[in-house]
Parts: sequence; C-alpha cells; structure tokens
Amino acid sequence: MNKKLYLDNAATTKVKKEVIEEMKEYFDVMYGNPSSQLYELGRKSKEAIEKARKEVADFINADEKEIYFTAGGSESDNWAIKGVAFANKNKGNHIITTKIEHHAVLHTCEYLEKFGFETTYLNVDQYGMINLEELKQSIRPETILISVMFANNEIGTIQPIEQIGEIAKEHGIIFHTDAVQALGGVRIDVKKQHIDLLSVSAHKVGGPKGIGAMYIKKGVKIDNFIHGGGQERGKRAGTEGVQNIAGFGKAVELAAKNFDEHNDYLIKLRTKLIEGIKANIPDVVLNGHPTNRLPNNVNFSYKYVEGEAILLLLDMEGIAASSGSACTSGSLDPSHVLLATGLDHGTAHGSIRFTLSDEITEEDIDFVVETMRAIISRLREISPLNK
Amino acid sequence: MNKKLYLDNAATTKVKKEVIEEMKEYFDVMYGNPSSQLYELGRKSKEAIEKARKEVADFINADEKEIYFTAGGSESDNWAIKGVAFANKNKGNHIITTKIEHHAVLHTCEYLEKFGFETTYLNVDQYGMINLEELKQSIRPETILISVMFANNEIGTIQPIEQIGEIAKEHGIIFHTDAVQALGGVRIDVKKQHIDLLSVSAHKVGGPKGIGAMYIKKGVKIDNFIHGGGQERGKRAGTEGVQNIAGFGKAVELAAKNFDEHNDYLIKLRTKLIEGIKANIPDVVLNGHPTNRLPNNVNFSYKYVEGEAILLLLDMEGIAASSGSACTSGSLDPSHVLLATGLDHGTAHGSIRFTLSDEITEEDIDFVVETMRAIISRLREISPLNK
Amino acid sequence: MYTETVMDHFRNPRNVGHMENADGVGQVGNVKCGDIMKIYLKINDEIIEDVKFETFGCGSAIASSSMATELIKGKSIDEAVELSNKAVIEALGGLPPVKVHCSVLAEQAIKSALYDYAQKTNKTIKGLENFNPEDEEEFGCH
Amino acid sequence: MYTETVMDHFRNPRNVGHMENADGVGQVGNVKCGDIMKIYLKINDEIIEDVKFETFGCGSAIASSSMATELIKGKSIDEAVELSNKAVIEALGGLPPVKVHCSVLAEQAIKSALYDYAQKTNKTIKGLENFNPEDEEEFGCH
Ligand SMILES: Cc1ncc(COP(=O)(O)O)c(C=O)c1O
Ligand SMILES: Cc1ncc(COP(=O)(O)O)c(C=O)c1O
Repeated sequence: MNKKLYLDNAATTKVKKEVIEEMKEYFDVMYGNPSSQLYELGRKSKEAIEKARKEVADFINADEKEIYFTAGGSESDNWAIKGVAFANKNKGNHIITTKIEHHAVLHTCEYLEKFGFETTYLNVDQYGMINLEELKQSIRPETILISVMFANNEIGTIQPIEQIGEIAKEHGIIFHTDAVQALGGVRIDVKKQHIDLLSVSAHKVGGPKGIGAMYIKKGVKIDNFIHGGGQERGKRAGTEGVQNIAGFGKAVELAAKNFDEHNDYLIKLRTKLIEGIKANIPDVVLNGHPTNRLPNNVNFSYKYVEGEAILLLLDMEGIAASSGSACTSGSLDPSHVLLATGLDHGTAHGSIRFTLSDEITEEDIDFVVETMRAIISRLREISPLNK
Repeated sequence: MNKKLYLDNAATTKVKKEVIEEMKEYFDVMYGNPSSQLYELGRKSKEAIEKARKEVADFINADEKEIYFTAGGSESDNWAIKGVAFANKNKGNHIITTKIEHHAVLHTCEYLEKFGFETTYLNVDQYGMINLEELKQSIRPETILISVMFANNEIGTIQPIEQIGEIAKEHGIIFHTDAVQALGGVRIDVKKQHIDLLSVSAHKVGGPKGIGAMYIKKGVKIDNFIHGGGQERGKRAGTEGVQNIAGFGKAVELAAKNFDEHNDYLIKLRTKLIEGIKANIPDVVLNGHPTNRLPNNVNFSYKYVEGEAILLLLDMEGIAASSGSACTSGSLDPSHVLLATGLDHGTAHGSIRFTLSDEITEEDIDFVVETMRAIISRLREISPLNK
Repeated sequence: MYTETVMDHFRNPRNVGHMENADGVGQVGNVKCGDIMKIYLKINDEIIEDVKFETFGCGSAIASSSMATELIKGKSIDEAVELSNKAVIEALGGLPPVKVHCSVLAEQAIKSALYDYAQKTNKTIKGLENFNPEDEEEFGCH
Repeated sequence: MYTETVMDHFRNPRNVGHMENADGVGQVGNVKCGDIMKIYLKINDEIIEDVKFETFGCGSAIASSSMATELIKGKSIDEAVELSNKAVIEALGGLPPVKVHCSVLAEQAIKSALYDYAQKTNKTIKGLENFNPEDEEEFGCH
C-alpha cells in the first residue's frame, strides 16, 4: 500500500505534536480543578485556561471576557441559537438562517419550532453564496437572530460575513456565525465583521476533539445553556476540560502564527488539485465557489458514479476523503448542501470532498489526481449510466 | 515543604496512568472522525467509543445502547432535566428534587421556571438523608420527574436510591439520579434500583475532565439536548471526544476491577481520619451520615474558625482540600448543602471536606490530623469567638 | 463495515459489463436514490448461460450485483427466480443493516430481467406471477 | 490569588490577641457572613500606644486586620480615623475584588474602637461625627 494520505481535514484533524505536548501535564501533574483557587494545583489549571482564552480571543479580535469554552462546535451552535431564542422571546420569534448550515444549526432551529419559533432558510446560488437582498427581505419586526455560517463544511464557500453583520446591526438583530470551518482558514475579526456570537471547535485546527468555544459579544442577551456551577464566569457550567482547553489554545496559537504561509500553501495545493481533476477527468462539476472558498477545500461531483464506492476504492489506496452521498451517512438523501446549490440527486450522489493539510505535498496531489482518474473510469465502466 | 497530599478527589481526580496510556494514540495516530466509517482511521475511533460504552454500561448494569456520552456531569444533569421537562410538558409541569443537589440540577430546575415548570425541593435531615414519606407526599398528578442525587458531593451522604426508584416506578414518574459522585464508590445497578436516567462524569474516577455520560433507559421520553449530527445514535450531536471517551472507558474498567479492594481501603482511611479528628480537636461536627456515606468523604465543621483560612494554611503544608465556606466560592452564603442539614451559618463557614484516594497512606492520615489540630488551634487563638 | 467477501466482490466484481442481444434485461432503482442495477441474461434451454450487470451505486450495491450474478450463472430459470435477497446477503457473509436494500435491488433486478425474458418469449415463469417491475419504483429510497 | 504581603500578614499576623482594660474596643461583622473583627486600642495622649485584634474570617480578613493594626499603631487618633480601606488594600499590595469587603471591615472595626473610646472618654473625634457602629450591621454580607 502507498503512503497514507489523510484528506478529510474538514471532518477532523490530527492533533498537532506541539498541542499534545502542551496538554500532557494537565493529566497527572497539574490535574487540579480550576475552581479550586486555594491550592496550587487548582490555580495552575485556571492559568492554563486563561492562557488559552487569550489565544482564542486574540485570534478573532475579541476580548478575553467574551470567550467561553464549550464541548465543541455543536454545543456552541445550540447555545447560540437556543440561548438567544429563549432570552429574546419577548422581542420576537423569528430566526433567519440558510439552507446550507451544519445540522447543529438546522436541527436546532427545527427543534425550536415546538417552542413557537419560526425559521426562514435562505437560498444559495450555484456556488453556495447567499443573496444579501433576500436576507434583507426576510427580516421581519419579530426577527431576533440571523445565523449564517462563515464558511461551509462541504463545499468551502465563504459568505460575505461583514455585509451580513452590517445588515444585522442596522436592524438591531443579533448575528451568529458558525465559524467552525472558517477558523484558521479565513481571517476572523468579530469587531470589523459585526459578529455578536461565533462558534468554533478545536478539532478542526489541530486541537483535540470535544472542545470548542463561543464568542459572546459583551451585552448580547443570551440565556445560559448548561446551568450549574460558576465556571466560565457563571455562563457555562461544568468542570472545564483543562487539558483540552490548553490544547485548543496551543492549536490556535500555531494557527495564528503561520496563518498566511499555511493558507498560501493550501491554496497552491487546492489549485493544483482542482486543475488536475478538471484536466484529467471528464464530466465533473466543481462544487462551491471557484475562488471564494476555504483554502483546503476541493469538492467535485463525478457524474454517473456514486460517492461511497469512490471512497472505498480511495481507502484501498490509502486515501481518506469524504462524500456528500447519502450512502455514506445512512440517510435517505444526498447532502442538503449540494442539493441547495441546485445539483440534481444523481450528481450529488457522486461528490467527493478532499480537505487538505500542511502534511500533503504536491507529489501527493499528483497521486490523488491519478488515483481518482483510475477510480472514476473504472466505476464508470461498471455504471449503466451515460452509455 | 512536606509531601504533597491531594485530598480533594471529589473536586477532581488525577488521571490514572493506564488511562493516559489508553488515550495517547487517539491524538495523532488514530485521530479519525468516528463518523467516517469508510476509512480505517474513522473505524478505529468508532471502535474505541464502543469499547468504552460497553465498560460504562457493564459497570452500572445497563445495555450499551442506553449509554450516551456527554461533556460531563453538568451536561448530563441539564440534559436529563430539561430533556424530560420539554418532552413531557403535556403530561405535567412538576419536578421533585432535593435541597442538597449539585447546582447543575438546582439551577436547571430554577431555569425551567421560566417555561412554566414548578419544583419541589425535598428537605434532608441532619445527616443529609431525604425522607421517603415527604417524597411520596410531594408527588402530584402533574409530577413528571424525580431527580435525587445518588451521593452528595459535599457530605458524602448516600440516598436510598432503590426505594426512591420504587416509588417513582409505582407512580409512573421518570426517575433521574445524579451519580457523578457515586460512580466508583457505590454499587450502581440501574435495573435493580429502578433508575431511568443517570448522570456520571469521568474526572471523578481517574478519567479526563470534560467527558461524561448519561444512561437513558430504553423507552424513556426525553428530548435531545444538543441537536445536530447523528452521533450517539442521533441523540447527542457533536464530534465525539474520542480520546476522552477512551480514557473514560479505561477509568471505569479500572474502577470496576478494583471495586471492593479500593473502597475497603478508603473506608479504612476514612474511619481513621474521622476518629483522629474527633479525638484530637474539640468542638467539631461531623457533616453527613456517620456510616451511610461515600468511602472517600470526610467532612467536619470546626467551630469558631473560617474555612478559607484553614485551606490556605493546609495549602502551605502541601495539603489540598475544600471548604463549604462562602469565602472559597465568592458567593454570599456558605454551602447550601450544609445549611440544609441544619447547620448554622457560622458553623457552616468553618467546614472542611477531605476526599481521599488510593494514593493516601495511613501515615498521611496521621499527618493530616496533626496538621489540622495545629491549624485549628492557631486560628482559634486569633478568633474572637468562644472566648 | 463490510465483510471480506463484500469487499472482494466490490473490488473485483464478477460479470461486469454490457451484453448485446441479451435474452432478458432488467433495470431497477433510480438515480435519485443513488442506486441503479441493470442485469442482462443470456438464456438457453431454460438455463442461464451468461449474465452481466452494470451498477451505479455504492460498494455493497456493486458487490450485491456481482454476487447475485454469480449465484444464478449456470442455474435454471426456476432456480434463478427463487434467488432471494437473503441468499445474496448470506453469500456475502452479511451486509450492514442500512445496506440490506442493495441485496433487495439485486433480487429485483434479476426478477426484472427474467420477467423481460418471459415477456419477450411469451412464457410464464413460475414464481413471477405476482411480479411487477413497476412496483419497486414505489419503494422510495431505501 | 493573594499577594505576598497578604500571605505574610495572614501567616504571621501582627498584633493578634485580646487586650485587658482596653481604652476602646470595636467589633464589626457577624458570624452569618463569616467575618468578625474585634479591635482593642490602648490610647495615651491621643496616641495609639498599642492595638490588638481578633478575627474570625478568611485569610484576607486576618491579613487586613493585621495590616490595619500595623498602620495605626503609634499613630495619633486623627491619623487613625483617617485610615481608609483603600489604604489597607494598598499596603497589602492589593486584594481580589471579592475580598475588598475585608478591608472595609478593618476600617470599620478601627472606627468602631475609636468611637468606643470617644464614648467612654466623652470626647468627640473629628471624622467620626457621622459614624454609627450600628450601621455596618445593615450592609448584609459582602
Ligand atoms: C454531584 C455532582 N453533580 C454534578 C457535577 C458536575 O460534573 P462536571 O463537573 O463533570 O460537569 C459534580 C461535580 O462537579 C458533582 O459533584
Ligand atoms: C460548519 C460546522 N459546524 C459545526 C460543526 C460541529 O462541530 P463539533 O463536531 O465540534 O461539534 C462542524 C463539524 O462537524 C462543522 O463543520
């Protein structure tokens, strides 16, 4: 078997060496409960948390006091949406989001229906971009929240966040953005972009799984989501995953340090992979925006073939990727994101997402293109379509 | 400075060596997303989760399918209470709990008031035991949930869980128990004890911080708490903290293996510490039940002195403990648990909890007793009380 | 998630391809659901002399097609008509629950091809009396 | 969480103890809140010749008492009356926000003791005109 190529970095990332190093001592040396400020072990844990909080805050131009650690992107999304809804119900019951959000946003909005909330799901164009005019027209007097993801996890499309923020601000509506995929790949500046709430997750940027954060702009009215102890300044209860938080902080520190270099490299790889596939495989459709996309995201649909079969053959070649096919998720329909961009079901079933990392080389890209060429042509031979 | 003695194992525990060992490879070797079943890295992660699930299930006599991983005890408590409340609102709006629950339960019940729920808080006697008659009399036709903690985190008192379970069952009311402190110290058998929902947390039993679980008996009607992806069989969204879950599983495996030996040893230490303090320090009050208490819990009030001052002096001697004093938490009142047992404020302020572990020796206990004797007598010299 | 037999039949599918002048052709499934199977039969003396398939679908769909064709090749029509999806699953050493429909599709595709043969040759095949190739369209996906 | 000076005054509190025949005694705080400070003054020629304290309370309460007594020892009554909680905090190198009330208690305890002295000796002390030792009872905890 060839070298293993992990090209599913949007699903999760390997934890960076420096991050593991940072986390180590919080298991059995500095294992105190950060709420225990009266002995050294507890104080050390607290320091670790505050150091990480500063890293995260600085990276998105927030104040440290505006960062709250959570169990991950999903908890942050749930907190943002339910917290705002339940705290502002007296003002209105209307939420605006998009058709291409992560399920952590979509299913949360659906759940809120049972509490009397209504959601407008904005359309996207063929590139996955929302329409700002449609957004404006969707705003009602009772709109209390706009939740639009910063960058999409499947097709990588980056939304015009600053303009959305401006529109929300003009109307006095709270603006949440799911930046789980954007973190590390796009410049986030919560002040400039008028963001009120923002969700991130460590495991997408070389940090550990099961830890995330929420930025809550000072003054935003939001209910607590996990009630209990006074952790996180009384806003998010539960003994902090100190080791995970320390790791998250380190991952963000590394992401901030190498931001341009890292992303320039990824864009070079991305361009090479997109061009390579277009040049070598007929009947493909690039999903997402041609340029306004995450540096590490390459998503194509390959007509006449189905995604799971491609993934299995890729796995045999040591390549890990993901697909928008229903077959890979056990659901009935292919990716709601791909369908929202106007792809027909058949084409959507044949989509493959590669998400790159620093560890990938240009030679690896050549290998991926050649492997894909062979796999697609083989599966097309088996396929009854397009004959 | 002397040997460091960590006697705050109810706050959190050191992560066990074997647990760290178990977690290691899930950072940068087996780092796949468990939702990605089409490549090996993802499958390995999934296997790790399912192995841990079995450990947890076996330890409490549940079925694997009834265990759901969460971010910790607080999330589990929030999920249990809000999930049952929101799912059963059509049946009733009344919850019964106790005055000595953890804040993760109490504050959640308080929060639910804004949704029209009402809570009865059961009293406890001087030992921290609830009264089963009072429980029965509190039941109303609209009671949908009884939430009584298995064992208390401050005073260690163990409740008559099986009887409570029977009463709940007779009345067709869902029974939740916060077993965060009980795990590892008391035999839990969800079937025998008629438990419908149970919260646990890894970091109290030698596992990592920021991971917990909920047992949900098959058929119990409960809403999801974190909505989103299909993880945890669609019941708890969010990329799983695989490394933490693997560690949790290992910690539980170790707890199950050494259960009797471990707890017999702790009870021996506990008895020695209780007797030592009673014999050497005048004007003390043992908090909690004399025998029906967690094996590792020793909680005394020392009259005429204040807890934070004791903790600071203990810290100087290398001993980490905790206190029910308001001063240690920044709150206005001393521990709601101690007040509920009938202690006056002054006495409650002077309470210190020692929670033991396997790493403590009998000589350590002698040292703790002698250190406490000296500290208490010194602080009493400074105190204007009892003169 | 797949057995070795499934993976073997997916990796090296038997009887792949198009067949000119087939005696019976059956196609089931649809693009929307992400699974289409097409079966071609060459029948001589009530014996399935040759069989080919083309499949658009996931790994288990391809493996199910491959296994199903192997199971009926050289068999009599009566035997082929009796091929159940359970037999396909068994021969594959099992399929994940969410993939069971692939074996159903394979069974249906063969029945469809046999039905087509019966139609063309004006025969009736025992066991196909109640079979209607249009039916499966109503299944919806999975 | 505490400065070195706080820890030093907590560990080695100055002027601890009871005083027989004190010229002024003041006690503030209550058991419910977890803080009681008692200050004893020996006053000669308007000068605080000696001062003792007894405190029930947390580390910063003990340190504040200790520091406050040090700050007024040997000083004139006029100087002692002017001692503010800010001065105590400053001398301690700072206190955590939730502990600021300890320094307030120390200020109040000294004023109380001076008030007691004024009452006993029928003097009026400049700066204590509006002081009422009963007032602080109304503060509630913290
Ligand atoms: C009884 C009890 N319930 C709940 C919790 C909360 O658990 P966690 O800190 O894991 O959220 C704790 C511990 O802090 C506890 O002792
Ligand atoms: C856009 C987006 N939002 C939310 C999430 C959920 O994050 P987590 O898995 O950390 O809960 C993810 C990743 O799975 C994501 O890609």
